[in-house]
Amino acid sequence: MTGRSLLDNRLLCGAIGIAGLFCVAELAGRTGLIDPIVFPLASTVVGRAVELAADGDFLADVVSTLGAWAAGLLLTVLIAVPVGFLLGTLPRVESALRPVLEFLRPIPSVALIPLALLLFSDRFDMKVAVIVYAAWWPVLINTMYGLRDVDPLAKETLRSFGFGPLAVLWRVSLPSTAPFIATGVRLAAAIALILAISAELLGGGSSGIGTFILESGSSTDALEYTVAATIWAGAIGVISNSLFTLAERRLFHWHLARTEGTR
Amino acid sequence: MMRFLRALGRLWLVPVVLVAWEAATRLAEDIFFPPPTTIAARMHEMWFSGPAERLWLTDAALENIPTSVGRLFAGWLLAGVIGVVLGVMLGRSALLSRFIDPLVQFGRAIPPPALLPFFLALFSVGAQMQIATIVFGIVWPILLNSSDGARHVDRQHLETSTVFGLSRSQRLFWVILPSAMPKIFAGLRLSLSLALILMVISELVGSVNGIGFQLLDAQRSYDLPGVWGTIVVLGVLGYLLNSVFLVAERRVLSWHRGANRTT
Amino acid sequence: GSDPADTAEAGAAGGLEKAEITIGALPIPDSAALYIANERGFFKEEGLTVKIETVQGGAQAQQSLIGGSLDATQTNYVSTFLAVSAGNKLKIVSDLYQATPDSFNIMVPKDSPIKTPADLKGKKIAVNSQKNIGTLAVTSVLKAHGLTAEDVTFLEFPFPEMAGKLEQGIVDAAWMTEPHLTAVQKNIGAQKLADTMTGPTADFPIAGVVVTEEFLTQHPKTVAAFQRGLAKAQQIAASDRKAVEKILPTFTKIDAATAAVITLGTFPTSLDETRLQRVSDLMVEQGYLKTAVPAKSILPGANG
Amino acid sequence: MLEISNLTHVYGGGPGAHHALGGIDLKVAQGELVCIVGPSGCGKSTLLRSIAGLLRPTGGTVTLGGKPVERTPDDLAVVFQDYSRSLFPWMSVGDNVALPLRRKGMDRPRRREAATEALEQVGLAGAAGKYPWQLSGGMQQRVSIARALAYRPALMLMDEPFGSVDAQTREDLEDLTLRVRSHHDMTILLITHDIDESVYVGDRVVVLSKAPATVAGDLRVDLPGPRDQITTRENPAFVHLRAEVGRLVRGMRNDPAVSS
Amino acid sequence: MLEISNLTHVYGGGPGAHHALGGIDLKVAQGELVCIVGPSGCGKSTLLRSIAGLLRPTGGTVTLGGKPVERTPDDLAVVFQDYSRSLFPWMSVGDNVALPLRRKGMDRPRRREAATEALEQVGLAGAAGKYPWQLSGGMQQRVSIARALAYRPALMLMDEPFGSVDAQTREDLEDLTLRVRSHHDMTILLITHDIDESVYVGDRVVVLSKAPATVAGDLRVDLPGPRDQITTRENPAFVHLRAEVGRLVRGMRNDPAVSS
Ligand SMILES: Nc1ncnc2c1ncn2[C@@H]1O[C@H](COP(=O)(O)OP(=O)(O)OP(=O)(O)O)[C@@H](O)[C@H]1O
Ligand SMILES: Nc1ncnc2c1ncn2[C@@H]1O[C@H](COP(=O)(O)OP(=O)(O)OP(=O)(O)O)[C@@H](O)[C@H]1O
Ligand SMILES: [Mg+2]
Ligand SMILES: [Mg+2]
Repeated sequence: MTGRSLLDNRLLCGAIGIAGLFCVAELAGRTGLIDPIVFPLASTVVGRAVELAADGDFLADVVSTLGAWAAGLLLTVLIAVPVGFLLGTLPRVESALRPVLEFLRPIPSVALIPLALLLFSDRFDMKVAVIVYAAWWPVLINTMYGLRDVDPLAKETLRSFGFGPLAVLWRVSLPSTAPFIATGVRLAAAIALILAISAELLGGGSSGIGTFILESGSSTDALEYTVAATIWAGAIGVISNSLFTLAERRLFHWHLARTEGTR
Repeated sequence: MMRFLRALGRLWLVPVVLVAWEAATRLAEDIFFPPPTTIAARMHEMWFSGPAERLWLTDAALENIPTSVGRLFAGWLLAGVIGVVLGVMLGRSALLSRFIDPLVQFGRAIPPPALLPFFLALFSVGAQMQIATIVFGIVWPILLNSSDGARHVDRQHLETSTVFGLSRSQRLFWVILPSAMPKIFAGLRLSLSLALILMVISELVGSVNGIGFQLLDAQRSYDLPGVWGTIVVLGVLGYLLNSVFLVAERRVLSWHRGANRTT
Repeated sequence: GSDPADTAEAGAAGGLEKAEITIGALPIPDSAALYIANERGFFKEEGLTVKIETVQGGAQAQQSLIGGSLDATQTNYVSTFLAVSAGNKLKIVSDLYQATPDSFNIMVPKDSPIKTPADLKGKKIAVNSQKNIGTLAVTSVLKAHGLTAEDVTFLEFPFPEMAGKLEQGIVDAAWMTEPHLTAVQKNIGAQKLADTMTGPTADFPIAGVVVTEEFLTQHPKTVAAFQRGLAKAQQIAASDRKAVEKILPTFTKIDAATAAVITLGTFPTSLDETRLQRVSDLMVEQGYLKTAVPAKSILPGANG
Repeated sequence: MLEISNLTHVYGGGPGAHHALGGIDLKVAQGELVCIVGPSGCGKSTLLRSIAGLLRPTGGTVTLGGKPVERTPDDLAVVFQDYSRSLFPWMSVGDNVALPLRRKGMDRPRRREAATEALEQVGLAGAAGKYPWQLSGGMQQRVSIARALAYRPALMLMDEPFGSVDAQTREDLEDLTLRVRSHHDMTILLITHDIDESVYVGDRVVVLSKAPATVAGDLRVDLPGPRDQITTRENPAFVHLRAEVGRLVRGMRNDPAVSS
Repeated sequence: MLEISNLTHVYGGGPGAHHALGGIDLKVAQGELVCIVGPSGCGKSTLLRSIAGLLRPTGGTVTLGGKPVERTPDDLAVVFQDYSRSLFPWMSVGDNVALPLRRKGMDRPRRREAATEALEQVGLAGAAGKYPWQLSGGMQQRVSIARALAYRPALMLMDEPFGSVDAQTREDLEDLTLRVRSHHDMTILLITHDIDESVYVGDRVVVLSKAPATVAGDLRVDLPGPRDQITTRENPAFVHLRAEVGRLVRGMRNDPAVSS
């Protein structure tokens, strides 16, 4: 392999990037920049994270969190995209709802989760509700902003052939907005994961990454466990994002071709 | 004057929602869901019962709200700069993105509260650590949307700038950034509300003032009207910030609205 | 959960209104008896299935009680009194944990200039939660040395991070409990400044099991069965330290070696009104409660 | 069939307002092919968009078959001047052509068949599976013509439809348009800058003045049909008309569009 | 000045690959104006994009002033076929024209002056403050011509630059191009579909065959200068050349682009 083709290898480059971060973190610990008592060494934490991979209970926690994550994300997309289209195409409705929406947007999870605990008797429902609440904003906003970017001539073309507003929405606005909505979904995916873990952390439960962190709270090594679990969250983020990117590349090849996508 | 009245007219939904909220909570008589009037009374007591020469703001209001909002702005601006710079770099450089992208995806999926100890270790308690937390939590929508915008610049626009020999910086400032601007603005708008949320989260540990501290304090004292009052303050702040943001956006993106208007 | 379906099941399960309950517990030594009872089948003997879920703290657990995702939960008494005074209708059905000397101490770094609690004036003290047992207990120590709560600043940090905060100098002292007390002495050589469970807080009640009043009135037999099962476990925990040491690593991340050396509180075998009243009185004295809440009102039997 | 009376349109408002149409009156009979010529920027596309109901004119009326045009009329097809932007990049060329046929209630195989046929007619037999951005400019323009032709509308509006193709293809497309028109009894409005073309394909040539546009001339083209690229263009009447239109167009521009 | 030898380009790969350029050889001397004509979709724009360094050809070489073109050469201006997408919608028309002049190290007032002058030359005196999307198609095309002219490049590539303007404006723009060329010693490659135009403005007319494109004819235009719209077009040599080019273009298309 030549140097050039090595640099073309995404997996290799990504691994080098991650390894670089690891080395920097380890060095910061070793040189005393960050006292290992205050924040554990990178190697310790990664060791713990690797140990966890063999821990059946923890893997069950991961699966449980992923379940709520997937359900929440799916529901998010199903709700946010249509609402985004509604608000994006009906400016009057949007400006009427705006004060309420903008009021709701900055409510933090620490305030939200206790309320959700009051309202839901089922933990899974509670998690999904909290995820949808927090994760739907990026999809909503990206949908609304994406709609503004639709080429008016493309819409007029379809209108001139006698298609109604719904058909224009479905056949022009949706496909041309889709790539930007997808970016919103990728944003939402990470937020959903964060909220799933936070809901388990604040709301308790019997399984989930957040519950795992809770349970380790009694340990004197709690910080190590927390950070190790966090690394797992990050890894899940990287993997899910790669899957999304892969799907986007297949679905939106036309978009890349037209816009000189740098790959 | 007319414009002011028209702007006021757009808020018609607010009283409707308030009345419905009041009615619902009065009927439910749940101590966890106090009626808005009770919340307002508590808010008045907490923040707005001060002397007239200080605009009726109490000590608590003057101590907590400006500090929090200050951190919020610092965090948001910093995140804006970092997000746009890094996002555009990742969007335009395939090589860089191959190395850095996994790190970004990794960081994105990490729950910001889990990193509080890390930032505490780096910056110790205080504004620095809180701003770091805010930046870390809200930079992702800006970063992702900027990189999406920078990556998908119309090919013909890039070719035009190549052909006329625009320098790298000219190309960046006159072609890539303006073209990505609508998407960047979507990210900035998302982050603004997220900044409020992260502001609260950053004030949860080791803090002695701020809106988040007050929220926590109210939660700990079972002061439910106080909890709701803080949520209302956050919501109102969110709405106000967003309104100002939209005014700025309308100026910067006026070309975009014009170019994509359909008749 | 108190819908008719639950009640219908009850007939089959030896007359209990609800044969399966979910209880929230914190992964700390306080709740050891719950796990002992489950492990040794004490609840099963009563015809009860108890599912234990981990919770983050008293406040959230109480919200889960009201929302219905939990039927009962472990909670500390300070939170309970605060909740009741705010209008929640809660009942304590079992006592779980009580302080012993040296179970909750104020710690200072190795070479700290702070030698007595009186030196804490103007200093920062880490507690795990604002307005809770920690601040209450520390304040009572401060009072004994002529200071008030206003003379210090309480900062909130999770127990596991306190060692780092002491080391970094972010706080000058930290109110800690086991197993962190043992660890902080070993890891950074921190020293005990004061035991906070002396004088007015000696043998202070820490944690118990709470249900909503509604749950209690609708499921009296279930609650009774639960109480009986737990009482047996409390008995064992109180008398057999080894049993506690053995159960700890199963529901916490405290390993066996640590479990063997840490200072444990005691596991009371009965609910005692006068002891609980001390919590309320101290809270009134320090302004946590505006009016006294009679302990009787949060015990079963009294309709408050 | 189409009646336009006193149509005016002003873009924007205030001091920067631009008066694009200054009162246009025009009648087009069923089955007629009317060519519209006029200086660049005079308002031809604006007029066309008003007829298509894509733009609400600030004054005057457009009626189609007796009914005022409020929204886009049924059975209409438009070939846009900016053809490349009016093709959907996420669809293959074949799908782009077939899409409007859904409105006609055709089933999938028939849509596909009609699209293939229309693409063949414009000389793009093999291109159905490609994407618009894989085609040259002239090919894209022909796709958008194929899309309009396949739709077989009652009224067809064409905005400089043959501007990007070579001379030979242009002639072929002109003949194709004439043929399709007579087969399917379409009414066609065709904007063009090529004066020869306007006379060759048009039943009438309408000349617009510079902005604000008004009708500066309306010439009936009385040439024997069927027209033929060689004989028609050699016809003295053709040569005369062409000069006439040319004179009118030039007359419109009393100030030079390009300074010398 | 410009030397192209055995240039080939294949789009894509595998069975769907499209051979656009099939070995093109061409030499253009300093100051020459070469017109390129050829059937639609033959590869003219592809050739132009290879010369501009926007596309890496799959074979052959392009050298400019002795140096092989690897990346976009300095001192180059292009008028794109898809002019509307090559204007920046976020800038006023004036700024669009002035932007490339930053490269020339002009200060702000001089840039503005040059832009205004170029816009005037193409007949858009008052349009500097408008945005591109407020202009008609032909006006947008003229803006992109003005941008290229104001830049005063050593090499100018124009891809159907006058396709969307009326006949009169077209003639004016042709003359403007000729004038600017002789004043500033530019080398110009101009793609056009108008055979008359190619003979009128060109020093040479290069005819490309259909895809894969090769040079099918290379005619020197020996007409007396300075050219004039009326006298030149009446010159028998002009009429002869025009017929010659027409014959060549038609000969390229042994299969019909448009079926009859
Ligand atoms: N969205 C708009 N806002 C403001 N002015 C506009 C807008 N669209 C068009 N105009 C103006 O209206 C006039 C007529 O435009 P139109 O597109 O109808 O011209 P046209 O006759 O089609 O010209 P061309 O032959 O160049 O395509 C132009 O001067 C143009 O500047
Ligand atoms: N990105 C691409 N992918 C695949 N094929 C392409 C691509 N771009 C162009 N082609 C093909 O290459 C051929 C030549 O295209 P080009 O744009 O050079 O033609 P042209 O001579 O400029 O035609 P026109 O006069 O219609 O503009 C066309 O057949 C086209 O389908
Ligand atoms: Mg037009
Ligand atoms: Mg071309």
